[in-house]
Amino acid sequence: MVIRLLLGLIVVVFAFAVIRALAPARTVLAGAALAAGAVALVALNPAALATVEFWAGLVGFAAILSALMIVIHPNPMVSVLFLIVNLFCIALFYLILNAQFLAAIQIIVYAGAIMVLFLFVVMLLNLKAEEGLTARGGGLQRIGAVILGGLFAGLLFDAIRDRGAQPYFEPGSFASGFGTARELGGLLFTRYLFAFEAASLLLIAAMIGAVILAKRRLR
Amino acid sequence: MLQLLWLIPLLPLAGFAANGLLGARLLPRRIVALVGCGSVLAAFVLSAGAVRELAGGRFTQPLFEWLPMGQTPGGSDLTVSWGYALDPLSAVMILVVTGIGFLIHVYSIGYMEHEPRAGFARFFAYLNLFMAMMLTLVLGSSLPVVFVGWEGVGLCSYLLIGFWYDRMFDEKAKMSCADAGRKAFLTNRVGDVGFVLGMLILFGATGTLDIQGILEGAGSIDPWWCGAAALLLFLGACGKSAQIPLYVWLPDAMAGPTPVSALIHAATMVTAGVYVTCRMAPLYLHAPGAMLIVAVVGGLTALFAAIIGIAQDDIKKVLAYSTVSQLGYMMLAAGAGAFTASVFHLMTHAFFKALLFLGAGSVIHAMAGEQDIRRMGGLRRHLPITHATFLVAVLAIAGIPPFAGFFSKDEILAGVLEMGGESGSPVALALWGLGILTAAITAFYMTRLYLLVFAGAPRMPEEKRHHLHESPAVMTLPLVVLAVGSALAGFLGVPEFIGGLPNYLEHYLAPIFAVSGHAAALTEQTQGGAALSEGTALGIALFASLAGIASAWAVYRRGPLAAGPGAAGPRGLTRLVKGRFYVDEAIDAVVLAPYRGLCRVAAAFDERIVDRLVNSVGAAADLASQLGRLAQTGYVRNYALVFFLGTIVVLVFVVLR
Amino acid sequence: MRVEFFLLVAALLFTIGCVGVLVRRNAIVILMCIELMLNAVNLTFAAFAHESQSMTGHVFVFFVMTVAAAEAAVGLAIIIALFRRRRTTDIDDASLLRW
Amino acid sequence: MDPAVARVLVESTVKIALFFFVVLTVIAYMTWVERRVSAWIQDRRGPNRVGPFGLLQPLADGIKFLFKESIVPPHVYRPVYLLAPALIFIPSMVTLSVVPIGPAVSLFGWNIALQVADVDNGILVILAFASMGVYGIALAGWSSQNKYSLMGGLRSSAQLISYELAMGITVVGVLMTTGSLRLNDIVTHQIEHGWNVLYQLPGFLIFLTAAFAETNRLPFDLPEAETELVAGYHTEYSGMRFSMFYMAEYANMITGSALAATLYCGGYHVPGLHALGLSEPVAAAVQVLAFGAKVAFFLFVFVWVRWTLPRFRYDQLMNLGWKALLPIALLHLLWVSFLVLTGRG
Repeated sequence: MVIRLLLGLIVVVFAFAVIRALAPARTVLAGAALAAGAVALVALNPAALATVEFWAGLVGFAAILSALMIVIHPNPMVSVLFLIVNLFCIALFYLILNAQFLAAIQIIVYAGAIMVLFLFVVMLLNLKAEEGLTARGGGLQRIGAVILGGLFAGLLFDAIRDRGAQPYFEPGSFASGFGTARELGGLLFTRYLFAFEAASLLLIAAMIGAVILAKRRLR
Repeated sequence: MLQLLWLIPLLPLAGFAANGLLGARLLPRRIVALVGCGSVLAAFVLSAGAVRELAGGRFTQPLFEWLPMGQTPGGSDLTVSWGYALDPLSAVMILVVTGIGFLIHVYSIGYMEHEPRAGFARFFAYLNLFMAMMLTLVLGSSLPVVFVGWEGVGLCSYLLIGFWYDRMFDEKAKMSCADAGRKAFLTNRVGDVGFVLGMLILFGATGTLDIQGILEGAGSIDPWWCGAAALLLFLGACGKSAQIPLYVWLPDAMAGPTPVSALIHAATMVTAGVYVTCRMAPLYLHAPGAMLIVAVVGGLTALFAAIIGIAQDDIKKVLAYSTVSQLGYMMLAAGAGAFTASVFHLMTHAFFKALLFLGAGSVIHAMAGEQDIRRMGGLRRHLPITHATFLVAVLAIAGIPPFAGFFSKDEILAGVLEMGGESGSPVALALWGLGILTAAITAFYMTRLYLLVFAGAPRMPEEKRHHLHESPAVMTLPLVVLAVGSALAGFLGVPEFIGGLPNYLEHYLAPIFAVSGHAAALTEQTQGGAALSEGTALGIALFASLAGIASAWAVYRRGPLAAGPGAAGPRGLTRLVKGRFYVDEAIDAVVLAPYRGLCRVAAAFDERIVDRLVNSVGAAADLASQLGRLAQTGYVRNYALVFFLGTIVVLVFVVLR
Repeated sequence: MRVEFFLLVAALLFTIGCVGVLVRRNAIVILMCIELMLNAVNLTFAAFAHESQSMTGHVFVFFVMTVAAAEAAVGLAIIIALFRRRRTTDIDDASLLRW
Repeated sequence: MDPAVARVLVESTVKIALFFFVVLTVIAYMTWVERRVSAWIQDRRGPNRVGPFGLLQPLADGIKFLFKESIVPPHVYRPVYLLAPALIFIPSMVTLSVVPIGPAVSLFGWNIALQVADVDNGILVILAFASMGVYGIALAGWSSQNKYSLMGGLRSSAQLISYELAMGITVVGVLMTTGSLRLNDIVTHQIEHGWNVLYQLPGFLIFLTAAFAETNRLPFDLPEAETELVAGYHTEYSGMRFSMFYMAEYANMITGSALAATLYCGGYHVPGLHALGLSEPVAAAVQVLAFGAKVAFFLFVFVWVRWTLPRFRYDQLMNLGWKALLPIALLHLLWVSFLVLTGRG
């Protein structure tokens, strides 16, 4: 158990160390590494192209890499871009998980709306790169954060490991309706109607709140 | 009229309320004076009517339940009700109080004319309050009510002594008028403790606080308790009536305006002690020991104060000490069982002492505040009325017939002799001697006072002499009235053996002082006659007075400069006397110094220990928060980190369970 | 393939998001890290939905997205307001809670 | 490799190749069309030297662009700066790839859908990638590290978001009537019930306006308003990269036109075609041509409007987007739902 925890800790710390070594100067290099890995794998086993595992693994790697870049990169704009990449990766995961509708709205809502908002704000405030993550605020904070993160990851791994073996699944083996807009809409407007309305109220509230907050001065 | 008894104390109280609340701002002087005097006059009229209607009986007027205290297991009711009672004794008192009080109110109008309006109103408000309280004291039907009045008059005396709280009273002693007031108040507190304790003892013994009830039950009280109660009450009386050793406040009470000295510290309040003693007469009759002590103390006080009085140079101080000595006289009478005489003297003294003070006030008024008799003299020509009235008063107090003092003093001495009985017990004779001696000394220093003030050549500086003027009618009128009073009041109690007039007062007061059988028996026993025939005694007393006057005349005829002991720097006994036997200093050394030391210790303890403890508690809290605030970096990230840590801890419990 | 794969990826993403929130000082980046965490959770939901063949998970994802949108809008508005006052988005400069 | 996979691979590659060839050609000739039409509108001649009617002009331009030196200013944020032009292309291409240009035909014994990708959630894909269009411009503007460019980027991002809303809502109207997200279903539904434009004229107009805004063309070309911002987001670009922005604009135009045709004007539908009783391939060809004609018409409208209308002021743009189009679109949505309820449309 403890070993597994330590393992998770080491994994994360190592990952951070590596990326800090490479990034932000050579962000391209990370992508290159990704591509190289993929190519190597295909070269070894062309049949892998047809397997879900190959693509899932590729996407997963990209996702984690981009996530790390978000955290590592001092430039907010770059973080935004990598977050977009990450969101796309997750959208792809949704596709693999037979959730086409989720994938679609993932891109529409996140990539299309939210991230544009972030982009817009970053441009509006015209933010420069954060003057080094090593600025004041204490190394303790950062080190503690990383260590705690390692522990956390280790715990999660442990919990996942302990779920016990679940059967494999075939992405194709599904009722035709699964994951389509029609199904989801059915649920939303029957069982989760109240929650749905509540969500709409939440959005309105958020909208008004945002307007009030961002207004230069109220009348 | 009798039913309006409750109104008598209430009227001055209303006056107090009116002047106190509105006087300073709204009412003009005229109205203030009108209210002040009017209320008292009304009270006087009411009292007169009530007394006429009373016709020597006894009338009680319970008003409302004041302190409902349930019942004893025995079933007797403990409730104290607020009520008034009128009987011959209190009748005499209220007449004296309201009558003289009214005159002095009138006098004050003139005396206080130079006061600013606010002070004027304040003065009359206080005076009225005093009247109300004094009447409550006199009329109270139960001890607590009396005590309320008792404390009330104490308060008023404090307020009025300190009336000019911003002025210096005694430059040498660095004593301000406020200090004088405080001194009076505190000294009285000592007595009041005794009063309260006595009250409680009686309550415990008889189960009631109603005076009548107590007096009726007095016979059944254990003699020890009885004596204790009597002595404790007497302690209170000492406080109010300025007996040894608590007399020290009275001379300093002269810091107040002269009318106040006249009203409160001569005529009325200081006699409260005597009044209560007489009121409690049956109780004392059951405690002969206590009575003896009363007599002794009274006698000693009389002589002691008289001696001091000789050497005083301040006109009011002289009068003050004479007051003390006269009060001693009354106490002596009370102690000797001659309550009638005591009350008689109380009354006459009220007249002539008030007169003396008012006269002195008039003099001071004329002299623009000068009080030192060594700088006076020859005022005879300038203040004829004052001079005449003052002379009457002097003769009265010196005991020259037919003035009031003669009769009352004589009756007291007679009473003392009677106490001694046929054989004449040495104590009684000694006390009688004291009385005679006091009489002589009194005559001496009063004559001295008179001569130094009015006779001889003027000794005041030139410019003062031009200002000299007789006081306005509003001041002289009361003088005249009082002079008449002090000239004739004596005829209310002419001793039988002289004949001519019946002894009105004795007959009037008889029902009170012949209550229980025991007392009757005691009086029987004393009635038997005295060691000396009354005639002889009277002669001796009269001779003593004349001797006093003569010697004084001899010494001071040509003014103080020729005065033997008074002139050259005081020596020996004179010095002692001038220093008032250094009683104040003695009390200071014996009582106050240790007390101050104790206070200092207590203060040190408070600062060093208590405060430090409290502060250290605060400091501890401060320190704790100083440490705690380090956790508050204000950086959200730090909080988030801790939050994350907590999450992980929880997760550990969930996952690794 | 096993669901665990997605779960592990999600766990890693979530952890990275957490660490990002703790490490970064730029409020906008922090907001983004929060979005990242939300996405990780969404991924987990989708994976479980797939495993248990029920679309309830999808519904949850939907709602999480709604909340995320609202959160982003308000958060950015706050950041803009903050920027107007202090000319910075460094949360350490907004440390008025400090003693 | 089993034949199914192989066939998918082959078919896709062929389609994609064809797709790109066609689109790029059209883009190239759109430049010529634009210049000729503008000339015609302004009563000029326009390019007529290179080849007959100057038909080879685009080729010449392409070559010129290729040989121009492409300068990368030192102050730009390089990775993004390089990425941006490519990003601009992707959304329009992806969007276009789901549009059916004709009915499924059987060729060489294979049943081929005339469409690069037949996606179930076609509409969603369109919306998704339409919303992606902003990134290229915004990033280009930002990475240029230059005030004008930044302003351009800001404007475009704000503008695109604003008009997407209206656009999306109108599209929702379309898919409500259809009850499906597949573009093929939408077309067939129109074939059966008549074109959507007949029932949803306001929606159609809003869609068109939004399309103009999405393509950053006049009267909505504030991101590159030369009178205010030099050249907006592509101020710092030169050579081939600049031309990519240029081409991307036309690509967007094509996408917009294709969508307008598909969603509202019956796609490849030709009224009364079946009455002629042509053989299937011929009919398919006719329909493809018809689709092309519709797209061409809309492209012409784009050009026409550009050379007719003046540019909006920025606040006018925002007001139009938020205070006019959005409410109208919502009302229109109500109207459409009414239609759906009453079974018509």
